[in-house]
Amino acid sequence: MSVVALILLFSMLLGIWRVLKGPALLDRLLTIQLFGSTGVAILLVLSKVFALPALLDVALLLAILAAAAPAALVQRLRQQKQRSRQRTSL
Amino acid sequence: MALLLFDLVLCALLLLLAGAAMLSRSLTQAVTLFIAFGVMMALAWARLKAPDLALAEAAIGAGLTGALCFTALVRYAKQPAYPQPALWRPLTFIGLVTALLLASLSQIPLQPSSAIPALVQQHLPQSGVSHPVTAVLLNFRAWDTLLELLVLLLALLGARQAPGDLPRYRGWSLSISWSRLLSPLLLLVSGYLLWRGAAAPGGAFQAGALLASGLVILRLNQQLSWLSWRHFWVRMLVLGGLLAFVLAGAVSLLLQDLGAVWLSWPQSIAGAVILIVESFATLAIAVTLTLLVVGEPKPEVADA
Amino acid sequence: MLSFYLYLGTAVLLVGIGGLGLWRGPELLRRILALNVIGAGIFMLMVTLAYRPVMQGEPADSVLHALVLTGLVVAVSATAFALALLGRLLTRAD
Amino acid sequence: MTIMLMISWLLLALGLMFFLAGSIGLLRFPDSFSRLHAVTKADTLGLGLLVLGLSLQSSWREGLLMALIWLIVMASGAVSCQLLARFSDEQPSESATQQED
Repeated sequence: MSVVALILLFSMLLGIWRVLKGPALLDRLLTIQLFGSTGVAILLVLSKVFALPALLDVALLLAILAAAAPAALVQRLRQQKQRSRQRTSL
Repeated sequence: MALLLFDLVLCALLLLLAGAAMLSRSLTQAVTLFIAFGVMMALAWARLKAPDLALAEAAIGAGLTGALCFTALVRYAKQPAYPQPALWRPLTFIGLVTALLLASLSQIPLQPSSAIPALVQQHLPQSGVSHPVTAVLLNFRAWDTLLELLVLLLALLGARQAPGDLPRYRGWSLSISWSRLLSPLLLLVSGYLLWRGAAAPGGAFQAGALLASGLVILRLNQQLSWLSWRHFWVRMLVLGGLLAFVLAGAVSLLLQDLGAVWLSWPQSIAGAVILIVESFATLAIAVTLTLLVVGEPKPEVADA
Repeated sequence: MLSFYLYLGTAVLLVGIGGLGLWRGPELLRRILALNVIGAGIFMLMVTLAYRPVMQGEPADSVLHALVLTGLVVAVSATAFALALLGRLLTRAD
Repeated sequence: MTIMLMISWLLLALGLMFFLAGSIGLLRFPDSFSRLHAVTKADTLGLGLLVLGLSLQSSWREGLLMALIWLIVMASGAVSCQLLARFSDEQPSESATQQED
């Protein structure tokens, strides 16, 4: 079963290249999205491997937050653009 | 064998993310990498069989740190790019120190020699809860937790002296309704974590951190406008954790015989005291962290 | 056994990487991130030490776990405070 | 029992394939929007198959919890895909209006 976790981790490793390369901010945010969903999968598998049911709770928590975080972060980044626009109009 | 390979890839990922975050040219890239690093740390805690820490790290790393760092990025919006300093001098020095530290790792004994874990196991039945981490935090070392609540309060008071000036902005309706849809679930899961803390991984810190992430997300989507320091009851919630702790300490001092130690609960009501203190502490942690992360928006700024 | 030393080594290397970032900067925000990386390394050292009893089939050291849990929350509040100061600094620099 | 186990492993392998496909898509697709597509869709399906495979080997309570997790990830994949796409769509247009000012 830990082979499954290993392969999932490997697919995360592939994603890192995209953060480093970019080019757009969207690509970097996407990698966080990938880390969120793959992380949930790894936690589910680890809870089976170690027979630790508490890790399912961790996966639930990560799933909820990975769900909500991009929405909030995007709001903040839009503020950045608004701010720089205000600055240029002054 | 596969587990060892898993460890190897996990450690490589951690080091790669941390190193790239420190050395990358753009600050946005550094912040993104750091958030990914937080998710990876949660996986590492899960691997090292520390589910309590994995819960807290997932709540903090995936929710709060992201919001904090992106807020800071907004403030860096129009700063000129800094020149990249030379690398060789810090690299030589730090490399030398790290090599020495690595060499000294072989001195760490494989057998733990501390008697404290055995003591915890021995006194666990008298603590009022059956999960050892909660017993340590809320009973055996309640002093630490009390002082930690004080640290949180001090951080909030300090941060209030340096207010930011982020304008409000109108969110998309999709994002607003999505955050509204998620909020009951967040509340439910925080309550579940708090309740589970007595017997299984979970407790005030994890529940508080999760609740704080939820509140931050709602605040960033223009909800909960009452949640600010101006509101009297919000201040009471922030202070509530400390007050409940001190009150519980005083009451249990009165209930016990002379010579009882400060912050030791009478055995018969220990479970109830811990649950009450934890509930107030959860709310206090959640509200304090929320105020720390989102700060106070300017009263009114016209929409874009 | 091997995993134990692997995680110990990672912890030390994380502290080293954080120290490098702290020294080099150049932005203050990156220095704050670097402090967090150093913190993560130290927490990892403690959690790995707490893992030792697991290798003998006993439960992990709960005292160390409790300490690190306290540390995580204190670290995030300290970071938030530092970032508030940073925000103030950048606002004045404008 | 062994047939259940075999089905479970088959589902796990299928799920892994989708995860790997999502990552390769993130690496190889030519523009940001197709990459967005690859990550949010393939991973959701992969997680679903993984959950199905794992729940064949565990109790009904754990299976239920995992199904809930999958539902959340599925909904969030759809929503954050929309939000991220809209965000990146906004970027060029905003800089254009900025120049007009």
